[in-house]
Formats: sequence, structure tokens, C-alpha cells
Amino acid sequence: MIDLVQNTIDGLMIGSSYGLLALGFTLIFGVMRRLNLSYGPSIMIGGYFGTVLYLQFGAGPLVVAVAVVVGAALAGLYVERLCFAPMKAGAAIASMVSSFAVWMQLEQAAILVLPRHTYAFPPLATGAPLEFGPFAVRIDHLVMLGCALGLAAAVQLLLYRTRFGLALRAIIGNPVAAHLVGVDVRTVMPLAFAGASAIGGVAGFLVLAVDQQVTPMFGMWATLKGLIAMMIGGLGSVPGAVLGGLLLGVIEVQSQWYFGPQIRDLAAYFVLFAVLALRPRGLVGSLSEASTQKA
Amino acid sequence: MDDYTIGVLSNIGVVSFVALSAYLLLLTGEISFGQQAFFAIGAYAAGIATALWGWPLALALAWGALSGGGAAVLVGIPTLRLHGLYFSIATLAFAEMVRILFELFRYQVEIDGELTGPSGAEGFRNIRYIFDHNIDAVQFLLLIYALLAAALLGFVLLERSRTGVAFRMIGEDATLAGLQGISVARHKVLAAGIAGALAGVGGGLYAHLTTYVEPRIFDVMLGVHSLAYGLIGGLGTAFGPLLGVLIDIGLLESIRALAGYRMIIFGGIVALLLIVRPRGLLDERTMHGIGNLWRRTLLRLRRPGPGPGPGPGPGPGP
Amino acid sequence: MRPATRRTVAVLFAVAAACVAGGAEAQVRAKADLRCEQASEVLLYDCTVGLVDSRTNEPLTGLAVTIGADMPSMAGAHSVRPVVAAEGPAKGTYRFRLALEMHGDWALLINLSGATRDRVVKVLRFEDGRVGEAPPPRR
Amino acid sequence: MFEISDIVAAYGQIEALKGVSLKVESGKITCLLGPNGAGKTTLMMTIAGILQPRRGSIRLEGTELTGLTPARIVSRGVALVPENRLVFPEMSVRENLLAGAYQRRDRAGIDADIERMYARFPRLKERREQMAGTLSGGEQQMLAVARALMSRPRLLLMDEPSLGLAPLIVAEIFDIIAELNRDGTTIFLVEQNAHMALKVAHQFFLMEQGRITFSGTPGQLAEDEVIQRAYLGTRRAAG
Repeated sequence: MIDLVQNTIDGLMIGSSYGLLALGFTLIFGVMRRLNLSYGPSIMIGGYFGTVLYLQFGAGPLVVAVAVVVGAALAGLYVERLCFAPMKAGAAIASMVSSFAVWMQLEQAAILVLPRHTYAFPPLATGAPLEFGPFAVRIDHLVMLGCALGLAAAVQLLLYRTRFGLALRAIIGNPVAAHLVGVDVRTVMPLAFAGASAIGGVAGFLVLAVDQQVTPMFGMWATLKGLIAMMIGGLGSVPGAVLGGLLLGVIEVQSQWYFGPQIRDLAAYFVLFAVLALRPRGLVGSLSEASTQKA
Repeated sequence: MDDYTIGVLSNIGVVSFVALSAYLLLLTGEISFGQQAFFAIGAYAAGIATALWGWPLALALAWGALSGGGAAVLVGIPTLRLHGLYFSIATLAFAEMVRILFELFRYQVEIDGELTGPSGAEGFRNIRYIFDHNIDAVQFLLLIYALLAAALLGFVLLERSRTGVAFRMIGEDATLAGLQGISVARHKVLAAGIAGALAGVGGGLYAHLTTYVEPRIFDVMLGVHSLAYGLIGGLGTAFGPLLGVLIDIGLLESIRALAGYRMIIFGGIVALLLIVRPRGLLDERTMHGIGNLWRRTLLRLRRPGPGPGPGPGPGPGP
Repeated sequence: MRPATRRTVAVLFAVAAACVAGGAEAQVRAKADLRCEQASEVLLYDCTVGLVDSRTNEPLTGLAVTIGADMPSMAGAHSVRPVVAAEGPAKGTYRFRLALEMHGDWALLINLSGATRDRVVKVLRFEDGRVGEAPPPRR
Repeated sequence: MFEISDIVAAYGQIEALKGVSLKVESGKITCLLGPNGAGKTTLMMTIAGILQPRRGSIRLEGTELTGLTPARIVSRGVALVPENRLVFPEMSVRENLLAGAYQRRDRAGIDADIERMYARFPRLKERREQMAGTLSGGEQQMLAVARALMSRPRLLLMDEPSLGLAPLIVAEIFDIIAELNRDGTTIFLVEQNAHMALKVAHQFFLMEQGRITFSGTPGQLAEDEVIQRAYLGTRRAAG
């Protein structure tokens, strides 16, 4: 019983970063109606940018965090300009494949800069875990959870309380109508894309800092985790993304504890498959009809 | 031909099967991220058949096709009502489950004093049929391309058949196809099955080509690659995915001199190509143009008239 | 379509069957002992492979040995042009130098030809200054 | 005065507009009639800046609109109520109206205009917190009109406002159109329902196969002929 609760606590902590990954992903999908496979690799590029500053100039965690977020946003912007903006309407598959090609580019670029398999990443917060009776919470996990929930709340506020959010939701709801009411779609889209990549960058920084290492494989990892959490929670909603992420985290930690790491991944994919087969829209409803359209 | 060239050509041939498999589903309008699963199933099934059960290669490959196709039908049924991204992610989840199951799968038998067979994450070594039966690399290359030619012939026949038309109609608009009296569910499962079998054959060939497989080979990368091949080469014809594979592996091999930069260059080329030709090099319009050119040429050859240009007499019908 | 499918399947089987008509005779099976260490530069490795007959443990000499390398997680995307190994000082040992593209797990395909034709596959993890058995993948 | 001259627009190889010229007088209701596929919606999308014309010019009170982004065109005072309404389905009625005022920054004015819309369309007021996707077709049409009005347009474009609506609702929509016009809004209307359109229009154009084939005032041409040409086009009407 104690294990079960402790695992759930750990799962929620880890899952909060998945939720953030899913949040950035779902914003890009909502605005573009296209799948950005380079989402994770963009974050990885941010991570490498931060790592270079850390290793070569001894930058502190805060500077590294900013570097990761800015790096992810810039890489995201590059992906948007190359794979999404110039594509004709109806070329959704081409965009997706193109973002995959750019994934290859980003990965190679990371390897060129730092050729080793893993590099050290600065820790987020050190110190003994906080103890609550029989349960313990790692401080860096707590920081991760706080940042993730705070950022998700901020995004929710941005979407529903600001003019920019109104523009975003208009584009998500119906891009043609968004044009017609005077939203400057061609400016808002890249901004949203970069912003969503930056949200992913925050998630990336948190995960890397907890792991204290970075590898080129982080790109694929982030794309997959974000995708799974997004689909479990349901496309196109902030609470859905967060919920999907938390759920994924709990499933992973529990199954790892009881059955080992391979079953952990198996369980995650099984839940994903089951959710899609039984409740295709995910657990939480979507922000728009558009999310049912083709990738 | 040196060993290296033979190796590259063999790779191109084998990977073409997965590319064709993904392409067939693209025809029916679905994007699968999971064809590598059937490639894996075919590889393991065929490898087990020859290495552990002592089956002949032909039977083993057929068994690989059957396993791949069977698995594809099984997963095709629960995913029938999924579309777009939902279908894609469901296939991804399935394929990753298959890959992880192969990481857990152990089935070893002592052969020639050595434990042989799938051994979880360490993989499956010693699928040595072609060495035990003195099949040299060129012979195996010919086998790969003979089977590939057969598959392409199948595609050409399919495209002209009622089923092929039904596939394309479902791909254009499944609802409309249903209204036209096409059994969408049956055709989708059929397409999934054929695609799975194709990938299964490819997997069987791959296992025997490299003599070794491990679960990591069959991860998402392979799936997305096989999807990309059709897009790069073109969605207008079954030769499109082949061209895609040829460009990918061929180009990567030929710009080897650029060492560390080749993925950057290659990725950039593909991204730019897709801006100009979002449905690939051999897209539907190009294939239509080639078809017209071909018919016109035939017409001109049949009617030895006064040189080039539209001569008098009956032109091609509307 | 039905007859077309049947025709295709028939062709497929016929071709496959024709190609399999090779004799089945027991071949020498090779066993390999592979060691690699980093050379003067990053991503450059010097390797020695010792080859013996798996049944008799006799060293296999006088073979042409080439080595290809592939990353299992990116088959095809990251591969190394095959290198030819030179027979080393010790009996049945062959030495070669690998220039890899990145660190990580590499499957080395050791191809033997000459008196014996065989292929042995070894998966090793290449890191900065360190080469070891590849542990099962983590993430 | 709103003036279109010699607009040519194409989808790929197919020319949908083959040199369209027309004038819409300020303060009037002008109607564009024509059969399906004549290019009416293409013309509307081109005016709104969603499609770029190959050549030609579109001017509002002498200001050139071609080449501007859709957002700029809205801020110049042109608003389009698109075909099939295209409301934002997962936004509330109120938020849809707010979105309509996206180009405006005067918070107080926007709030006042929303209240004015509620007064004009009481049904929208009743449903102000409801998701627009759950409204009936007629309510969505009213919302689309109100949303377009929120940008305070000098010229209101409407693409097939009666499409898919019950006759009673259609009559209501046309009452609203006439009312808006009485309040001083210039309206340029694309319609299939020639009978209703001719009742409210001061001036009308016929468009067939990407060209304007007639312009005049209602009554200048027998209604039968207008209707026949509006639905079927000249060729088939003659044959």
C-alpha cells in the first residue's frame, strides 16, 4: 500500500513533465492541424544548446534553463519555416514527413556539436528528499511538478483571457474564419509554433535536469512521450494534456515498480492503444472539431 | 559487382517491401506508423522457421508473410473505425508493443552445440540459412529482386483491378466510397492484410540477409522511414516508394564523403523536395502525364504518319 | 482481383522455390572473439577479431574478412562502409580500424569468405575511450 | 463606392474568375446572382484576401485592397460573412463576437457593440455562453452576421446567407439584411435564392462561368429570366 501511494506520487511528479510535453504538442497540432515529428528533436537541440553553455562556460541552472527554452523555440521556428509555412493546403502528410527529415538534420547537428553519447546536464535542485511520514518526495521532482502545473495554468489563462489566446483559439477553431475576422494568421502561427516549442523546452529542461544527462536520443523520447500523453488525454485541450501526462507518469512508475522497465513501456503503449480503440477522442474532449482531421 | 554494392542493393530491395507496405495503406488514405511491426514479425517468424525448425527458405518466407499478414488483420479490426492521427498513433502503439514483446521473447534451441533463437533484447543471431545452403550474395540478391518484381507485378495488377480502384476510392473519401456500395471495412482489412504480408516477406528476407535481428531494428524510425519513402518517391505509382528507397539509401551512400554532414544535407533536400512536390516525385499528375505520353507514343508508332506533330485523321478519343 | 492475387502468390512461390534449390551441406561455423579500443582519435577504433571453428576450436586462417557496422536503432541511416581486415600476427586473428559516425551501440557484421563463408554478428557499445558489451537499451 | 475591375483568379490551372468588373454603391444592397460554379464564392474569397487574384484591382473608396492580408482588409472596413457560416464551434457566442472585433482595441466600444448585437439578435443574448457549435443553423447565421458587424465594416459581404435554412428563417435573415442597410451599411450579397434577393436588392449582377453577364436593377429584367439564368445559366436556359 505504501509502495502504491509512493509510486503514485512519483508518477504524478514525472508525469507532470509529460503533461507539458503534451501541451506543446497539442498546441502545435491544434494550430497547424499537422503532426510535428520534429517537436522532440527541437527540444533536444535546446537541451544541447544549454549543455554547451554549461560545459564550456560553466553556466548556472538558470542560464541553462533559458538557453534550453530559447534554443527549443528557435529550432521550432526553423521547423515551422521549412516544413509547415511553405506547404500547400492539403499537404499534411508532406509536412509530417518533412518534419521527420528535419529531425534527422537536428539529430546530426547535435552529434556534430557534441559527439559523445551522453553529456552531463546541471542538476535542478539537490538536497535530501522531503519526508512526509512514510513517503518521500524528491526536491527536484517537486520543482518539476510546480513548474509544470504553473506553466499549464499560465497557458490556460493565455488561451482564455488574452487577445493572443483568442486569436489562437480562432485559428484552432476555423482558420478561414480566423482570417475573416482579421486575425493575422501568418504572424500568429509561427509565434504559436515557437511558443509551443518553448513550452516543450521547459519540459525538456526539467527532465534533463532531473536525469542530469543529455543524449541525442532525447529527441525521439520527447516526441514519443508527448505524443502518447497527448493522445491519452485527448487532442486540443490543456487539462487533457496535463491529465494524459499525469496518467502516463503514474502508469509508468507503477508498472516499472511491479514488473520492470520493459513492462513499463509495454503498459504505456497498451493503455494508449486501448484508449484509442475504445475512446478515440481521448479522455478529455477537444478544443475543436479540427482535431479529428487528418494528421 | 563488389560485396559492398551487392550489400547496398540487397538493403534497398529488402527495405522496399516495408515501403510498399506503408504505401498500400497510404493508397487507402491511412498513415501507418506501424508497418515495421509486421516486418519484425516476418523476420522472426521466417528466421525461427529456418534456423530452429529447419524449414526450407521458400516455406519460411511464406510463413513470414502469413504471420505478418495475419497480425495485420488482427490489429486491423480494432483500428477499423479510427482515422487520421488516431489511426496513425494506434498503429504506432501496436508496433511498439510488438517491439517490446520481442525484447521479452526468448525461444532458444541448441543447434550445432550452440543456443540459437530469439533471446530478448540481445536479439536473434545465427539465421544462417544462406551460409548453410551455399547461397551466395548474388543469388540472394536475385531472390530479393525476383520477389520484389512479383510484388510490383501484383501492384500493377491491383491498380487495374476493381479492388485497386476501391482502395483508391476509399483513400479519396471513405464515406463516398461506402455510398457507392464499396464495403469499406472489408477492403480496409484486406489492404491491411496484404500490407502486413508484404512487410512480412521483407522481414523474412532481411533476417536471412543480415543473419541477425534484434528488436531495436524495428523501432519507430523504420516505420516513419518507410512512410517517407512513398512520399519522397511519389504516391502516384508503386514505383514511387521504390524510388524513395533508392534515393534515401543511394544518396546517403553516395554522399558518404561528407561524413558527418550527410544527414543534414539529406534532410534538407527532402524537406525542400516536399515543398515543391508534396506528393513526391512520381505523383499522380506526373504519372498521368507519363501515361498520356506513352499512349501518344504508341499511337504514333502504330500510325506511321507524316512525322511528328498532330497529323490529320482521328486523334485520341476524349 | 482474386485471380490476380492468386497469380501473384503463385509467382512468388515459384520464384522463391527456384532460388532455394541449393544443396544443404554442413558448413564450418565460425566463432569470433572481438576486442576494440579507441585509437588516437575520437570515434576511431582499432579492433582485433579472433576467429575459430566453433566445433574444433581451430583458428581459421587465410580468410578474407570484411567488417560492416550498423546502428541497430537506425539500420541503414547510420552505417559504415565495410572495411577489410588484415590477418594479424597471431594465428586466426584479423585486425582492422573502424571510423564510426557516433558513439553508441553498433552491430559489427564480420563477413568471412575464402575457404569458409560465414557471418558473425557482434554488438558492442562504443563510447569515448571505452568499448564494452552493449547492455540492454535503457530508454 | 466599392469597385472591382478585371479580376482574374484561378485554382491551379482552372480560371475561376475571367476578368470580373463591378461596382457597389455606398449605402445600397447589391446582389450577385448566378448558378453553382459561376465563381461567386471565389470572388468573395478574393475580395476578403483569402485568395490572391492573378490580376485586376479591388478598391474601397479609392483605396486598393488587392495584395493586402485578410487582416488588413478587415481593418480597412470590409467584413465577409462566409458561406456555411464558419462560426468558431468551440467558442461561446460571446467569444465569437469578441473574435469579430479582433482588429479593434477600444474595449468599451467593443462591449457596447456586443450589447447592441444582443439587442438586435435577442436569441444570441439568450445563448451567449453556449458553444457556437451547438446553435441551430439559423442562429449560427445570425451569429456569423453579428460577428462580421463587430468589426464595424463599411462594406458587409455575405456569401449565401440563406443556404440550408428553413424558409421562415430565410425571411428573418433578409429582414435583418434590409434593416442593416437602413442603418447605413453597404451590403454586397451573393445569393442563390434570387426571389428573396431581388426583393431587397437595389442593384444586381448576374455571373455566369466566371464573367459578369448582366447588371441592372430589379425589374429591368423579367424575374423569370433572372431566376432561370441565376439557377441554370444562359446556355441551358436557352436550350
